[in-house]
Amino acid sequence: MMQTLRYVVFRDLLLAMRRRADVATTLFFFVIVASLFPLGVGPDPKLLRVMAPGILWVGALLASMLSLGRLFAEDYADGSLEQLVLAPEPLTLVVIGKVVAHWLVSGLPLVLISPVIALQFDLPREAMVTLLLALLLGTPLLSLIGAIGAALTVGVRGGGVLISLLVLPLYVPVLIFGAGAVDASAMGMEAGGHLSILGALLLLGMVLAPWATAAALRISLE
Amino acid sequence: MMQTLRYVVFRDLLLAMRRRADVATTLFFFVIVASLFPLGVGPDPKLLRVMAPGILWVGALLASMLSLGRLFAEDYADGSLEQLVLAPEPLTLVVIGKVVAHWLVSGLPLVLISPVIALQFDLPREAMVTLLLALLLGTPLLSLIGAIGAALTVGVRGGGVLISLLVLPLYVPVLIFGAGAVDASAMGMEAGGHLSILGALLLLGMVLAPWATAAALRISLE
Amino acid sequence: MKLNWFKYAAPATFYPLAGKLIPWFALAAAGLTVAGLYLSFFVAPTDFQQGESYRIIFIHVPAAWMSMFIYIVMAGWAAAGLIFNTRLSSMMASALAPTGALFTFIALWTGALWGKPTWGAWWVWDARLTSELILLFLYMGFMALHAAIDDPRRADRASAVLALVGVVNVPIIYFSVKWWNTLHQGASVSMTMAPKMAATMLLGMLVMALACWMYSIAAALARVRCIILEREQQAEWIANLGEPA
Amino acid sequence: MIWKSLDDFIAMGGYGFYVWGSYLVTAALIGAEILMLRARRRTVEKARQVQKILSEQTKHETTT
Amino acid sequence: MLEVIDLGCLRGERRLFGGVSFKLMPGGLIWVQGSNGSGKTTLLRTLCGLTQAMAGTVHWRGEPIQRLGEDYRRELTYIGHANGLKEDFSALENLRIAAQLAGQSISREAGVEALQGSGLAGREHLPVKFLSQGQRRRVALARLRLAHPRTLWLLDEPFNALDTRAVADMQHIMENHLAQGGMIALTTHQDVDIQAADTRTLRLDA
Amino acid sequence: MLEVIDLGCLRGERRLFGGVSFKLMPGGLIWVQGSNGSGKTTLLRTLCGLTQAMAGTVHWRGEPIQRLGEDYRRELTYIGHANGLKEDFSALENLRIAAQLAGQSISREAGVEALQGSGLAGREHLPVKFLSQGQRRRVALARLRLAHPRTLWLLDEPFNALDTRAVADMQHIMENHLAQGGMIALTTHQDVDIQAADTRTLRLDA
Ligand code: HEM
Ligand SMILES: Nc1ncnc2c1ncn2[C@@H]1O[C@H](COP(=O)(O)OP(=O)(O)OP(=O)(O)O)[C@@H](O)[C@H]1O
Ligand SMILES: Nc1ncnc2c1ncn2[C@@H]1O[C@H](COP(=O)(O)OP(=O)(O)OP(=O)(O)O)[C@@H](O)[C@H]1O
Ligand SMILES: [Mg+2]
Ligand SMILES: [Mg+2]
Repeated sequence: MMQTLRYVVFRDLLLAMRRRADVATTLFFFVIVASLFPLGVGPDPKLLRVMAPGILWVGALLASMLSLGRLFAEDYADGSLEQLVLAPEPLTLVVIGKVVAHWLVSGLPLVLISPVIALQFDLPREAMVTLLLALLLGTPLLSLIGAIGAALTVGVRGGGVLISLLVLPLYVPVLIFGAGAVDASAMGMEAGGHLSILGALLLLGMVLAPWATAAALRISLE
Repeated sequence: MMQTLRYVVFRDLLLAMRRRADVATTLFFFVIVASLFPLGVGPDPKLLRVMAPGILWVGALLASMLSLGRLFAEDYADGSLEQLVLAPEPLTLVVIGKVVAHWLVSGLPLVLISPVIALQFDLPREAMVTLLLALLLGTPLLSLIGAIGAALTVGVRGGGVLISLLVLPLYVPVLIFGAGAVDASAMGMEAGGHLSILGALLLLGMVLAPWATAAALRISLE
Repeated sequence: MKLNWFKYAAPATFYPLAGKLIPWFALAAAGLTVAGLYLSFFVAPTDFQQGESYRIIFIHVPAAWMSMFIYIVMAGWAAAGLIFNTRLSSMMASALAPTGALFTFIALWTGALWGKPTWGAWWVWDARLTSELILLFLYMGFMALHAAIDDPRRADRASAVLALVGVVNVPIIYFSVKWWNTLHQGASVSMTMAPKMAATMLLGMLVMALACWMYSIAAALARVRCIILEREQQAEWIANLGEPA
Repeated sequence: MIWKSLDDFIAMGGYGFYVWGSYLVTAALIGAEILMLRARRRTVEKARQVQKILSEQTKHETTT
Repeated sequence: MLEVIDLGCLRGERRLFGGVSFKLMPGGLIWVQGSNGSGKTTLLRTLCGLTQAMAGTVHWRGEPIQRLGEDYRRELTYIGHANGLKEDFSALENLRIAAQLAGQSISREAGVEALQGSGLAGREHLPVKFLSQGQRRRVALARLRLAHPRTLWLLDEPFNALDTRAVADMQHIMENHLAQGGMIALTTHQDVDIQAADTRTLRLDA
Repeated sequence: MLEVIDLGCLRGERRLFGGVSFKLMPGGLIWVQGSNGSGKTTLLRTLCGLTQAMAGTVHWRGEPIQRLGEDYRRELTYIGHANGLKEDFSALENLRIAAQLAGQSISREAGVEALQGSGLAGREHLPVKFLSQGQRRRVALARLRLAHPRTLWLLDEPFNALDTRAVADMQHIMENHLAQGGMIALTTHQDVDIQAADTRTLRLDA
């Protein structure tokens, strides 16, 4: 069982390594989106500092969402999703493996680069730590939620855009508590409450999402 | 010649109609990005008014970029891009047709809905008119520039994310002049200068982009 | 089968030539760096406004210059490769990109380190800074696209199109960012230096810039030699090259 | 001489962190580039060597 | 052992097939025939549980396959119209990963051997995206050459895009499998003559 | 009229084929043969100008095809491995749009007729995503049934996934085309016997 999980994670990571550009690109996308906002809003540092948590979280949301296409759509198109479903292991396990790989490729790098971007926006040090923690709790949640959307839109042509419609509303709580935590911390307040809600959501997601994703996949493949 | 152009536009529009969800989704994405911000940043109306032009334009940029995948990637995957390239007409023409269709599906709706969102952010009336004009000039430019990126990444696996890396930096001038126009107008200044630069850029884009896109497509199909 | 061997001829003759040139450029780079560093740290006087922090200028400005020059040169090679279908030109373009990106990063890094003591912030959204950042994105896009396409010939031509589109855009981006920045109330600080730059400072900067030039040429030549070897493994002349040194 | 002592030189009038941070990172990056070029060169040479041996082998096989 | 009882399937408002019943015993081959669109692919997908049947049931060793779940999947290899290959992986990686996920982990050497047997010698390490249509099909089919094959093979147009030599090779492999007590359900429009203890044909559009 | 002179092609570091020369006159059929991966698809793509040759040239009516550009493409129909169908369009829409883009606009009735001739009666309005593999191939091939067909047909494995009746039908169509002075370059692994005034075969892996 654990072995299948390992194989799935390994497979998806290897795939990501083959297109090494991909990992870097998700990261760059995040950086670019974060840089676009100041270009749109203007260079006033005070204003930017206020907007920073929102910008960073929206960037993380979008980066995570953009890479959802890779989760099942390609496997569906080339027929390997069928083979995954036919693997002699519970589908939930396969799903967990894929979500873990997705997070490692498109979530973790964001967490790691976020301090640099926080510097660009001149966030105070405590806010930076909170940001790191919040992203660490929030990005896996994004991958989990995203997987449900990705599974539902498998095989639906033009699913790439449809996915955003399904997934973004579900992302909203993550955004609110994530940005809220950083915001609070930037204003010198306690961010623990927000963070523990994020943690609770993550637990909930870990229990429910793989199961929902597996069900969605079965339906999509019919 | 004109006929081929018409057929290409018709084809892509029909395709979009078949997945009516798609058009709605680009729109929705725009609306959601614009609404996420107040959630991430907090409800201070003054702050929101200052941020509004930037947010709206970044939203438009991202929405336009997200739908670039549809431009050539699917046609490549199912083999119809080959058939388009083999059509007995200049490829530039086909490209123009596809860009027009892309704009009609993913640019025009944004222009039309933007006043509603501007209302949400409490923009003054003149700024709203400027926003409409700026988007009317800017969104075709986004489609034109985006087409180059889409053509370059055709057939490149993981192209969905790569495209953003290629295209977003090139979008910067559109963003700056677009948001600048609205900003100026919101502060009661003349926005004509920005708008005429946008117009000039659009002309430049109309001349150069289809040609570059056609060249890129040929290279990608090799 | 008759192949168009003349297309391959250029790399074949260029390869040994580059090999001979590299040591000279490397030597020049090393010498000029020593001279430049001496000028920067031991000859140039302390700036009365910024104190010693201004000494970052001797690396910052040359790096910033290089980042822009290299992009233009790279696009030129790429264009030549696209138009004349010469393999060597495209190889030169892809050999220049990493060095260009490196200097862009150095300009950003040193600028950030300079900004902290002078402006009190690592980063401000100033026109120059922002356009330099976007230049880095353009380099990254070029390299990512090149890496993402497996067939080297196709990769060359696709990234050449991108480089050309970028070259049209770089001035537009530069001016748009500049205008964007001045229309707003503006950042609280601007990049004005001490009134008159001392002659020694200017000299130091120029020598360092020259050193960067030499280094870039040497690095690009060394890289292009690797690329030639990688891509033309099959060609007969490579087999006849003899033992590697 | 501008500098009174080595310590003074390293301190850079209180800006040591920034000045040396710039120069050392630059040096490190350029050094890294040089090393990466070396490594790339070495792998290419090795591949060439293998290729050569292989082609000589096949030549041998076809002649015998 | 595989028993299909009164299977029926609707698609859209169209009845594709109905009342399909057969039994497949060890060593048995069933050749599903029918013109294009008659429902062969749909039938095979139903047999492996990817598609739900509208009527009837599929039993494996006497139990409905839904109830068996993984235990059924552990005894089955399905190769569909799509090859299920990752374009960025080499042929060898594709084969090994497919085998691992199917619970049939194999060594590198075993993988190379299976690929060479499929006529892909020298291309084991080439990314699949560079392979020709027929070579891809061969990579997908190389799974059938592994040691300890699964009992039940469901093959949807396995000979598609293969050249004549490869077809003959595959035919041989199938015969071997059947001789060792395996079972095969097959669709193909090509005329092949596979020797089996118990061959039957099922025409869907009769 | 189609003259191929000393065509050669490299892929990666591998020489696929070289020194390929032949002439195709009106009424002529060339059957490109070769095992999987021998370069048949690559050759056909080179013939229609999608891939650049490494060596040699392709002439049409005495001029290199690069120079002719659109004038060459106006006389050619290429059907590749991929069907080039949009899954969301119905068979009829796909056929009509493909024809329009190829400059062969047809009426609705003509489209329906071509589809019915291909054995898709009753499925003209079904989105292609619901069609079976063979039915999709039939939709793609229905372009060859239109009135005023293009002179030169380049067909890459046209019989793939088709059932025997459909193969026979296609064969008939090709014979008609050749009898009327058309030209065909064809690859297929199946044994077919097309009657033509001037049939030749080209083996790539000889
Ligand atoms: C991350 C931050 C920075 C970046 C990306 C950056 C970028 C650049 C670029 C691109 C240039 C060349 C412009 C040209 O030649 O027209 C330049 C030149 C220069 N920079 Fe920076 N810079 C940064 C920070 C700073 C700081 C903090 C200072 C000083 C307080 C500074 C002082 C200068 C000076 C004096 C020049 C030379 C100007 C000239 O030659 O006209 N820079 N910088
Ligand atoms: N929604 C639908 N409405 C009507 N018919 C449908 C629908 N979905 C599928 N079909 C029909 O179901 C059939 C599916 O057939 P299937 O793919 O199983 O055929 P097949 O026997 O494998 O054919 P081939 O030999 O071409 O592979 C097709 O005839 C198709 O037209
Ligand atoms: N980058 C590459 N490196 C090495 N070999 C390559 C590369 N790209 C393609 N090839 C080889 O080129 C050939 C392409 O063959 P092509 O698709 O033309 O074959 P085909 O004759 O149509 O085969 P099939 O009958 O299977 O359709 C394959 O043998 C493939 O392995
Ligand atoms: Mg089928
Ligand atoms: Mg082929």
